[in-house]
Amino acid sequence: MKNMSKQLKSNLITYGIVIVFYLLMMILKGTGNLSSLYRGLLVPICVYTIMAVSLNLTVGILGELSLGHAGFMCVGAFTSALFSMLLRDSGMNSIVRFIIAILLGALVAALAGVIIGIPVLRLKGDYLAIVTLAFGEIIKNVVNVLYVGRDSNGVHVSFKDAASLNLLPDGEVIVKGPQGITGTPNDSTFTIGIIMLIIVLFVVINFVNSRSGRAVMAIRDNRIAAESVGINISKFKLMAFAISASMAGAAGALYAHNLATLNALPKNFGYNMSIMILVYVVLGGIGNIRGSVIAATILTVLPELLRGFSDYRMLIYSVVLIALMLFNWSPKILDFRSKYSVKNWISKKRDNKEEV
Amino acid sequence: MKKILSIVLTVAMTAAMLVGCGSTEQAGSDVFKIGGIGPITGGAAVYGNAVKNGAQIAVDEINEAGGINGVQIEYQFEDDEHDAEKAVNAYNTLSDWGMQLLLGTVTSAPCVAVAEKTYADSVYQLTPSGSSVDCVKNDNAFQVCFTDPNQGAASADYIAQNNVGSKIAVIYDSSDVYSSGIYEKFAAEADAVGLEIVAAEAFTADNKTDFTTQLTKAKQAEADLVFLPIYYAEATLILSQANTLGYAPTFFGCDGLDGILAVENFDVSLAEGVMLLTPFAADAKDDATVNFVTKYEEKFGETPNQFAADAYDGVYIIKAAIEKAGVTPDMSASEMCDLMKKAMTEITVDGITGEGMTWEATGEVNKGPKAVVIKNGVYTAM
Amino acid sequence: MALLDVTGLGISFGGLRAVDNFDIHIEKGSLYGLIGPNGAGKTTVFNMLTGVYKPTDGTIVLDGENITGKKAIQINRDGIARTFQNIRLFKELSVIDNVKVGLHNDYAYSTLAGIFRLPSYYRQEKAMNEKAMEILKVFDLDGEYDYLASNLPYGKQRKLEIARALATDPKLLLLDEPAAGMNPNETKELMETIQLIRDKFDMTILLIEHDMKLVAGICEKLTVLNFGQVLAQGDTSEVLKNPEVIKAYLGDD
Amino acid sequence: MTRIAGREKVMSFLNYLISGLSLGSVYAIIALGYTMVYGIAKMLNFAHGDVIMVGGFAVYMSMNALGLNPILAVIVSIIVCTVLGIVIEKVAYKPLRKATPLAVLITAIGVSYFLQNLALLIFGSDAKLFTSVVNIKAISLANGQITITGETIVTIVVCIIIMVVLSLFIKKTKAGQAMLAVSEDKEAAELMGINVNKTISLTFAIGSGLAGIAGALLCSAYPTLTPYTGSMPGIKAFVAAVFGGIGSIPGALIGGLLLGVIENLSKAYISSQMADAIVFSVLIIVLLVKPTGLLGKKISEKV
Repeated sequence: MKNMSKQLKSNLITYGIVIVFYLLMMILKGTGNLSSLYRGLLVPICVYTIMAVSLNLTVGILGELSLGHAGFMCVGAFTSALFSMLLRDSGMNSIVRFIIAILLGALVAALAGVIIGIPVLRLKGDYLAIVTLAFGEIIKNVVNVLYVGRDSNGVHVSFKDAASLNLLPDGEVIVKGPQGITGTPNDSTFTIGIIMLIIVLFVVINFVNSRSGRAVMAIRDNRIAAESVGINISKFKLMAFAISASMAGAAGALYAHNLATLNALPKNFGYNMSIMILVYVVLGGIGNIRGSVIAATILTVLPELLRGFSDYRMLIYSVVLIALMLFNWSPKILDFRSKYSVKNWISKKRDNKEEV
Repeated sequence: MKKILSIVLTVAMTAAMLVGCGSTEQAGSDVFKIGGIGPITGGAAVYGNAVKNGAQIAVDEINEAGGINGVQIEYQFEDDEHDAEKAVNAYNTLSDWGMQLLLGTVTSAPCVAVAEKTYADSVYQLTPSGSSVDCVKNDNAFQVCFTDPNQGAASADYIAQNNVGSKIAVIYDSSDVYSSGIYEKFAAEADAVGLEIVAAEAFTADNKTDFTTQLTKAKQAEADLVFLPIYYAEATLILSQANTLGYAPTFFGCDGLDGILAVENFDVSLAEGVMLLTPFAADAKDDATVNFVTKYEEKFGETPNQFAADAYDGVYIIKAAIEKAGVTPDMSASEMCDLMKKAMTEITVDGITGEGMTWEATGEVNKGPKAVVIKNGVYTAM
Repeated sequence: MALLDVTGLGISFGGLRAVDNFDIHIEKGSLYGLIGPNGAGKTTVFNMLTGVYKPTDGTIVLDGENITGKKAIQINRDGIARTFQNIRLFKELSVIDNVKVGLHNDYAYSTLAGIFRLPSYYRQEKAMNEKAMEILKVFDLDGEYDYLASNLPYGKQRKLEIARALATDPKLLLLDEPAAGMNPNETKELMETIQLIRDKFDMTILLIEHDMKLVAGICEKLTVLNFGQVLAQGDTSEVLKNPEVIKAYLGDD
Repeated sequence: MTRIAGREKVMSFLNYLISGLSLGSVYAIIALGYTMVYGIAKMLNFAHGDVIMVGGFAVYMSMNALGLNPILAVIVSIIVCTVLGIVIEKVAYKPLRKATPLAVLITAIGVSYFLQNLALLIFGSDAKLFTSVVNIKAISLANGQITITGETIVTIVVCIIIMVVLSLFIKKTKAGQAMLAVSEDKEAAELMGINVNKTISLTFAIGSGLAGIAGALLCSAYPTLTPYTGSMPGIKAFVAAVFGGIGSIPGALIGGLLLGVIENLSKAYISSQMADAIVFSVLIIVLLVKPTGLLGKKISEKV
């Protein structure tokens, strides 16, 4: 059918963009034409595009505003990093270990998504948003008082301080409360990141174009009507929420294995980060998966490009943000754009010709 | 929108490539390129700015005096927003610029992330204020400040030896690496030297305006000394809230408290009797400190704190190590690193944050903390 | 036995008795009308029948099974589908997808099969598409299958809603004011479609309607509701002659 | 012995309670502004906390640079914040009136970053110590075992005054009635001849003026001032507003006070490290039991 092929084409373009981007970067890297800054940004780009795509599942497809997405990233990051630290000296192949770590991070984040989703998804609109924000902050707070250590007797956990782990002298504290985890193996690579991004895109795009995805979008568009045609609201809401959380968890694993330190700070796992991801989603277009990928990439790179402005950097960034929103949504500017856009101009010419 | 985004993206990528092309050649420089990293925006901006400015003064002084072995210093500072990922980005930006030596990073968590990179690239790193032990885990990294455990232990020892207090309460920032790091070591050492901790109360970065509850608990526990391993901004609130509560124990702090007297409008009488272990005192009357403080105030309009002083010393430490190692600017960063590593353990530097500073191969500094007490609104040595 | 047996149905909101002692018996295959002035409680009856509201009293028996107080999803699975007075389409979905959501429970494959595109996905999606197009054809919507639902003209949106309800393969179809907002031509066309559905799918239909021409034209039986209570019940022609019904309608206007 | 210990426990409990109330009163006064803007414009104004920070700096500058007395300084702060609010609304929010609420949310975040970074450039990052605008002495009770600061008293009194005035304003004046109508149903209000745009702008002006007062009182109670001073109290106050039922003016007061008390009591009796987690958990539990907050209106969807 026609709409199928149109959809297929659009999806292929999305995958194509990612693959071309990957090849381009690999060629530039291979020929030594990519600066250290951009080499360093490759993995973060993967992290934030995955975050944006996964949040788009909640915000765009499920239609619920979540301000706690970074919380799931935090869960995934700490779970996977803890796993890698525990098995660091086990002699396991590092790629195998990393894959298991990612899966584990995704799984635990999905569990967190289910636990949080069951109560939260009963609420609506802004109330749901504030509760997800609250959950994100709770996760961050709890991680900040979490101490995990290991000695010959096994693994010890405490929510007070390192001393109450009662480790034997041979023990080692792995998660040190606010000091977090240091020395996580640096397993994240651009290739793994891109593979993860493609898998995430594959899962989201296929989910959306399947029976379950339709059910989720039906709930978004009209809950009561969806119920009236026999769709289990809570089941599908929870499913979308958990899938979204699990992908954030996987992104968290990628994040954690890219840096030697992992701390739960307001900057990286607080509501600020959740909102930042939301900015990617809104700028890329709510429900538009490809848009999320592009917007996340640009907005990850943009603050670095602005480094030349030194002290004015973040000020300019905020102005750009406001300007982009106005550019996209203000009726006056939309008017102006439609009047003077190139596309319009061309089509007008064509129209004129047809008239003749 | 998508179109516009794509265009922006293309432009960005082109810019990336251009940047890439320009930066591949590193060797053959005729100046020493020193990079700095720290937060100059965001909640921790005060520390990053202090380091940025403090180092700038030292760089200007050295350049005016003819440079190091006749070679000028070029100094560039990048923002990390107190975030590990941004710090790595900042480091990479500096690498592209051709940085040979790194003075940074300012805060501990980002410092550990960057230390991993400098180790991999074999770049010499001196952190002015990253005080966690993990910052100097690798052999290419050194510290100007004390490590956290060092401060915690020194504080407990000092309190026990001088009988400053017996029943001790601690108020610390459990969401901060520096603060919780000192607290943990302090608690362990206090146990060893027979001090009794009657209350250990935490606060977090999200929750640092109201301390009356923590103070009331300390008061209830009849603590006669409150240990504050925190920064001065929160300490001013604690002191004034304690005053309102009518609670007057001895307050004892670490280098983070330094700067408290410089806070505009602060009623310094509240800080009367506060003791702190700090290697730097802005009111010290020795020539070096007076010179530094005057220049800093002239140039930036505020009194320098501990961080600025550490950074100032940091530049001179780098200078001393360069001179000792015989490093020349045409070397590559990793050649410099090897020579600097060796030189660091051999030099002795007199700075404004300590006299006769020497370094272990582990990267930790040896210098004696000075205990000072605030009397009549000024630091007085004890 | 009738397909739908409702006895003594009632509901209160706070102190207000919205519907009281409502009885209705609908034979299989019939076209039944529920009429009454505004605010008489017609939509409330629909909401109780479809599980949106839980009735305070009475029983609802569908095809011999007691469905009183069940949840909306369950009632739909048991065989009642409906449309809404204020159209409730899945606006951001295409026309065909709206119908396919209606087919959700009859053409099941797992979420994993959908994500990993297992053979069951292709098999079921193909069958779903065929079935959906078949239904759309009945409503003459097959030409617009890939339009966004919100881009359809008003009359077609109403039809699509019926198509979606029909897709759940119900035993009983409830239509809430299907002709509201339609012009006489559209209404006439709609009447034909409703009759066609009844005949083609052997469907039992209960509809709420204000348009008396439509009601008189296609309904075999009527129940008139006034102030939450049954005013009259029986064959259409007789009920419409009932003086009390006429009075209630005139009084309302 | 036990009686003395018991009395001490009561005293310390009272002290915790009072410090909770004083913290809560600050949350309440910020929450009033939040709830007002949300209730009428239906918009989460994430920049509200930063307008409060600007208010703080306005007071600080008027008192220290211009040497104004505290009352005048507060008036300056109200004026500065009101003007700022109007400008922000006109430039950043008004063009987006018809856009998706998410677009406005993101713009508000942009404005928040903008104000923070602008303040950072102007005032620098070091903490300024704020001179209190309150000159009332602390009250001490029970032989000095309990103290209530002047700031607490003033903040609570100001809160109540604002609450009463706002309620009267909405009930009694034409503009207030228009606000009410807009909050119920924008389209219907428009049909009734109410200028919705103007009403929303007025709401912003009033909300921002309140932020000016809140800034002065926040910084008097907790006297450090940085470009980031407003953001966390802003979020907490937002939580307080939701807690009390967002859109409800008395709800903001109750929500704020309760939030402060819960925060301090959990610091005192459960864990000072986990206080935030506990506060947020209580919020979640309240919302699960009463999905629109303590005093929020029940919304039901018509089928």
